[in-house]
Amino acid sequence: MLQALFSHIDYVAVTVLFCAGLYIMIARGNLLKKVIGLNIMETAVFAFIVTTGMIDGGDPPLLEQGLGPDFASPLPHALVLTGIVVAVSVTAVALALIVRVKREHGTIEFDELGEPR
Amino acid sequence: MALLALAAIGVPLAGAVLMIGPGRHSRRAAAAIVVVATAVTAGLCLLLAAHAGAAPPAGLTLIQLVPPMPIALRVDAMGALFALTVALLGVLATLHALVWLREDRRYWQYHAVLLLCMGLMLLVAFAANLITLLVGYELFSLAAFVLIVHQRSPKAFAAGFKYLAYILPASALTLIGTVLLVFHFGSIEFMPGGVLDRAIPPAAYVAWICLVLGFGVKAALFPLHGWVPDAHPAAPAPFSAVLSGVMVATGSFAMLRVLFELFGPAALGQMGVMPWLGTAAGVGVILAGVLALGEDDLKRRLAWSTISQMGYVLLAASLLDTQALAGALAHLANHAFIKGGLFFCAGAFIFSAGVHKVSELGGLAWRMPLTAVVLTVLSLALIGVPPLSGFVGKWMMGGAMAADGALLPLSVLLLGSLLAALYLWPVLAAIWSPAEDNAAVEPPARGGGDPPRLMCLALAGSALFSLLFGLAAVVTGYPLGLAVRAAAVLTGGATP
Amino acid sequence: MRALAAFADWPHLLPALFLLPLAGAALLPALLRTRPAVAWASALAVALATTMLAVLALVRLLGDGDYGYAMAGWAPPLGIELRYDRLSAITLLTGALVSLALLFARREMTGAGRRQAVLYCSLVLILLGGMNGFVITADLFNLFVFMELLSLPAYALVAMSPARGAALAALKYLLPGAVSSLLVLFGIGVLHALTGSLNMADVAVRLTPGGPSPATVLALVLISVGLLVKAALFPLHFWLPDAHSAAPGPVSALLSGLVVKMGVVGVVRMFDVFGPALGGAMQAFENLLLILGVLAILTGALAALVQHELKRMLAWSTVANIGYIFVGLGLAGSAAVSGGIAHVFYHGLTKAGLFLAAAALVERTGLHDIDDLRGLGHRMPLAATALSAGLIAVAGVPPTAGFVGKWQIALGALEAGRPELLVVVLGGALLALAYGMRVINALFFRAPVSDQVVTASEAPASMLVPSVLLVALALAGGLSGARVIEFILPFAESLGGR
Amino acid sequence: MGAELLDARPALALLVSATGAGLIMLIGYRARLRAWLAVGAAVLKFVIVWSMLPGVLAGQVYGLTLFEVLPGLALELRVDALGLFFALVSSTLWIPATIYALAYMRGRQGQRRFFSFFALCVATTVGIAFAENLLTLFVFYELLTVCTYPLVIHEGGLAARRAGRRYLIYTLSGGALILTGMVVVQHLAGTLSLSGTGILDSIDNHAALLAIFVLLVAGFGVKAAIMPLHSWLPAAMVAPVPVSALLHAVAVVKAGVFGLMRVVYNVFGVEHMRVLGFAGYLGLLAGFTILAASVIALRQHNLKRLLAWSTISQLSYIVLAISLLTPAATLAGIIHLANQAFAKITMFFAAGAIQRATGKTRIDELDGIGRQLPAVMASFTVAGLSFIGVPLLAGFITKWYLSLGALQAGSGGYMVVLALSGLLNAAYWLPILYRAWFKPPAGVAAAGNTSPLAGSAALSPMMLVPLLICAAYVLLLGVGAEAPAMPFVLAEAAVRLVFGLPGPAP
Repeated sequence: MLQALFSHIDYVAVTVLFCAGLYIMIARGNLLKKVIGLNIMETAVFAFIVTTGMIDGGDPPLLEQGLGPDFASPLPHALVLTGIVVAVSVTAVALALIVRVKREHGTIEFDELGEPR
Repeated sequence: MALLALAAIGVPLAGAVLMIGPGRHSRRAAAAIVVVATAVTAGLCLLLAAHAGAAPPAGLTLIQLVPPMPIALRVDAMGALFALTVALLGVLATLHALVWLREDRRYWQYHAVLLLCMGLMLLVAFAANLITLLVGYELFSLAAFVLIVHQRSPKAFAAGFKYLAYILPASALTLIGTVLLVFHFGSIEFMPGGVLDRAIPPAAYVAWICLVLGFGVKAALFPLHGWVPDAHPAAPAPFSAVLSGVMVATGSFAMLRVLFELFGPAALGQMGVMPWLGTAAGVGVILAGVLALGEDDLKRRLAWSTISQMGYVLLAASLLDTQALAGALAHLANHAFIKGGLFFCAGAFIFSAGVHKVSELGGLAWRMPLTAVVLTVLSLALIGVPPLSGFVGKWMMGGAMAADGALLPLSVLLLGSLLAALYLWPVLAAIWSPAEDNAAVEPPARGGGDPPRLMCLALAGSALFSLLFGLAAVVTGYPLGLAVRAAAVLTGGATP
Repeated sequence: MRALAAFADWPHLLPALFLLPLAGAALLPALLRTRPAVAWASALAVALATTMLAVLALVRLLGDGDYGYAMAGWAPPLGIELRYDRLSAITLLTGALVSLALLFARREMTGAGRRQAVLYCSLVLILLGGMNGFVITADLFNLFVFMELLSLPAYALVAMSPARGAALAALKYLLPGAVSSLLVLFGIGVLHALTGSLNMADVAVRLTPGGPSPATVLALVLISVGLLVKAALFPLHFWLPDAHSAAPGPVSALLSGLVVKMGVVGVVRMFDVFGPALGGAMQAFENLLLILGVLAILTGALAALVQHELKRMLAWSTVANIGYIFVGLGLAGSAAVSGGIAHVFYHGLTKAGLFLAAAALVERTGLHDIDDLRGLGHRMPLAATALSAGLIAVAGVPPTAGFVGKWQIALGALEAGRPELLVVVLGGALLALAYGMRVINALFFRAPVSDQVVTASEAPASMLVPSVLLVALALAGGLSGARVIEFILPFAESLGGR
Repeated sequence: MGAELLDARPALALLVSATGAGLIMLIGYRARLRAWLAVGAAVLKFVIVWSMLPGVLAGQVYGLTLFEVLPGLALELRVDALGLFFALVSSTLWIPATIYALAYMRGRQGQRRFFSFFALCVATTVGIAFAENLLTLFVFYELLTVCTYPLVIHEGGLAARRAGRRYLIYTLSGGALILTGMVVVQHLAGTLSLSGTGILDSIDNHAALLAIFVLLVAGFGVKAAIMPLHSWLPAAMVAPVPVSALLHAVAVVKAGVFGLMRVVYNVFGVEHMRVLGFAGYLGLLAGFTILAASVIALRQHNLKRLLAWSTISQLSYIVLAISLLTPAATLAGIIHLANQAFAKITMFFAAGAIQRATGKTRIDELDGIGRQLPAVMASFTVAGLSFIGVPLLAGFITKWYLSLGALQAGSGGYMVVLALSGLLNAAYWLPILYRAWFKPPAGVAAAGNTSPLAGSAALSPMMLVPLLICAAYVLLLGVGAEAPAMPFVLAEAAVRLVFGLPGPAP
């Protein structure tokens, strides 16, 4: 059991990180903390995607150094870059909304906000 | 021939319509219309009666109610006989009514409905198939209700509702019977010898029962006669004469028509149902006779007597013997005039002497001689004293029963006549009793003399007819001759 | 037609479908920030052009069947491939029509700021571009990008209304939306790890030898949960009522009409990707969708029956209708699937028209509660009639739009040998008619109680024209149901009968 | 059977009153214009429908496809004998109903809306009559509910709303049942067409057939007011008289019964129905309804509620006729559509006239009304006697053929039910006639003045004329059934159609 655990350490780490982020989002009432939790989950997913591109003993996918027979696949990295852009824009919008909520409701504690009329 | 029949029906209906129009305004115009209408109808019926035997019955289809159900007319001996009775009694009743309704404001309504009834009865008489008969019969029943309740008194309404309670189920039964016949035998045209040729399905028994019960109510057959004793006293006198004379006869006429011209004597014999009808009629004769004895109100007594006399007709018919049937038909006609006359006398007593009860009749003869004489003649006729018309029918029926060796019906017939004598004798004894015995009775309301001329005419007419039909029977005799010819047609199927 | 066909052969038709609106959206605020009228006109022009392109694509599809396009010349397995098929045709048309209606309704939306008018137009264009891209992409990651491109303007549009609770509602919409996108990305990552490729068809081919391995099932679960949150299917629908009732009229029309449908399109795409690989397990997934759909119909209809607020009631009705679509998809018979997809089209139009009409009534009188809106039918006859017609159409009374989808789904239920579903499908329709009748009864046959109703005047043309048009289109669509169903059947057969 | 002739007249008949309704709603502000529009639409429709009579009698069938709603399923119109009969009855009745409504509603509020929905209802009724398949029938069936709803609650007020709600609940749930049944039929038979005699012949899956039968009969039974599903009818008496006349005599209830006819004759087919044997239960239910409704009618005090209960009983005559599955019974059922329509509409007009002239609605207030309103009560009497089944009136013919049909079906027991029902009818109609004619008006001296004109003067001729026309028609239906223009000949053609008999039906 332990041996399997260590061989997939990266997957385990990603799952733990993802669950932590999810827990923060659900448990914490403060809107800001929810957004933070969201970001943690996003980093977890990106980490996972990047690690899937790894090939044991593969060279980095750089053309100048001349490529060996097997090299790490560059695709996940490209995906993650776009993912990060998306994640940042979502967070920006969320924060802008939180500012407005604070201005309108005076608080950003979710349970104090009550039913928005 | 059939056109004459159509005219005979049309004239009273036209009279009824006219009555609603001009008749409503002046009493004189109303009187004229009704007299003319009845007279013309009587004339037409006389003509029809004369020709009835000669030409073969010609059919005339008026309208096609629904494909298989034409409203058609046909003149035959039996129809002509019944129509003649209706018409002549109608004339007499109208004469009587003109006097009776002198103060009544709704005279036009009475005359209109009476004419309507006459027209419908003639339709029943000349019906060529069961549907036309049914149409005439049911509309006539409803119209009769209006006349029964003419006086608008609570008692009249009670009698009227009881009458309705009897005839509505009856009409339902007749409808069921008719539909059963149509479904099982296809055609409901009246044909001498009947329609029922092939094997008799069980439904025929059900149809027979439905039709007998249906028509039995109107024919005052024993178990269904409940409404008769109540209806007569409630109805105005002239109408109760028509009621017992002809209306009850319509019931018997319709039953005879259906039994002999749809089922046919052969099938009836085969089905073996006629004894049941005979026993019911016989019990009716005896029971009605006994109850009439105890009845104090004159009109109720006469009503019971009607039930008893009608019992004779059905008793004789149930023997399926030509001569008995002829006797029955003749009695049907004669009885109409006798009982009509008796009711006219009762009406006269009420009209001029205000007397209802038999017990109050003491010594009336001396104040109302003509009415008393007519009453005596008619009573004797009813009992069946030889020279008068009552005797003719009974003699024919009695002879047939003796010939067939049917002793039980014969004994019932004789017992019936005896009972008739028993319940009529007290009436005669009362009116002829010497003056001093009933001095205690205070002078009657209105004058107390004989009724006005018109009413006397009606009385005299009915006495004359019963006398004429009695004597004429021996000579050529309308009613008897027609009856014999009709009976021959019905039973033997041999056209005269 | 031949002239059209000539244009239809233009090779770069597909990318233009989403590039044009996006370009328009970008240029609009830059150039015309100060002149909203011109901005609105140009946005309208761009939307019209996109609709024309969609029609051209349809013509080409009718001409020679489904066709693809390799972005930037890269061959499919490597490059991003666009694939245009009947499902994308249907959803594209719906999207184009509804967004046209949205643009019409601009005045009501941004009564306040001039700048906001321009922003509103560009956001709508971005959303339109995102939708067009989402429907025609054949590449998994591209699907994710377009989904985000679709969701962000939606969050912004919800937040745009001056109403007090708008920002909070937007946030309530954003958080679950973001999490669902993440889940989809996670699933795509797993798929990429398994197959090394991103092109849907290619992934499907590479997955099949592996069979229903746990990793494939994990990928399916992740992606489908993500998409189902977007599609607001029963357990994951909690965000929809709040978001819709708080959002301004036209925006909630957009959300209910389109954004929710994108989730459906995503799930349908997943059928193709995971179908061959999972085989038996796919049957279980379809049954799950079926059960969730049934629950969605019941909760949606019952909740709508008890709602007091008009827009919240319509939101719950959307939940119910989404349930119908997934019941159609879950039954997997060609009739049921075609019914489901037809319902996407019809419900999109009808619900958009309904929300616009409802918005007209609510904004004009400022009253949200149905009982307060009593007697409004006489003061605002056109808007009220459009609302009533829309309600009857959603309920699925025969000649109208809702009937076509429900009839096919009901037939599919019988074909799949599950008569008990018939009760649910038609029971749902009856409940829909019940809450529809409740509103119609209140509008037309009850005496007005609140004074705003008495003083109300007819809705502005900008709100009326789109809603009346959309509802009329829905009724007409209902009458020509046979055409639509015949158009969808080939796709349904290929999807259902794999 | 002539070839299917493509003809615009069915759609035209539909469009005429639909556009009439539209025009009234849009420009019907002045009473005179509204009157002309309403009557014009009714007369035009009457002419169009009657113009198709000779063709259909000659076996011609007119068809027209409107919209292709679903693959293989379209909104399609088709005029066959049965359909034309129903359309004939409703369009003929529509003219007196409109004239009467114009007079009755004068001075009342909301007339524009009232008359536009009033005209719309006849359009949907004709739509039902000409439906070629179950879908078109269902479409117009639901439309009929939608456009009669505002009429039922026209008076406003709590009672009207509650009655309206109950009406909606019953009819809409009925509609849902029909829809479910339709789906199963489409699934099994592959088509919903009503042109053949039985599209479910080849199906032998007993359970499914039973389900279809129960669903469709219950669905249409709601509007045909069969006993367990009837309680909306008396409650709907809240509506103004022309509407209840429309509801009970012409449109709504007849649509329900007509739907039943289509289901039994065209969807299942007579032979298949006999084999399956479901019709027996329907017959028992109808028999029970006839008697129970009549018994309840005995205890009613309000005149209109009595009419409602009498309608429930009379409708079950037709349902019984359908369930007997014999030519004579079918003829009785079809003919009773007309007989009951004319007799019942006469009674409703009379009830309305009495209410309008003297403000009386309860039966025990009707003493001596015969003298005050002789014409009104005369026609009421004709209609009453027709229901009792007196010969020479329309009711007698129905009773005659229904008894014949019962015998043909071998279940003579129903003849007893009919007889009993006739007696019950007498038990609740005769007291009214007795009160009207024989009792002196309350408060007036017994021998008081018979001023017949005092009452009826208050009634405008526009109310009296339709009343008399319908009463005369009841008499005409009873006597002159054979006359060429009479619906009877068409009913026979319909029976030949249903049973596929070449020669004239018995």
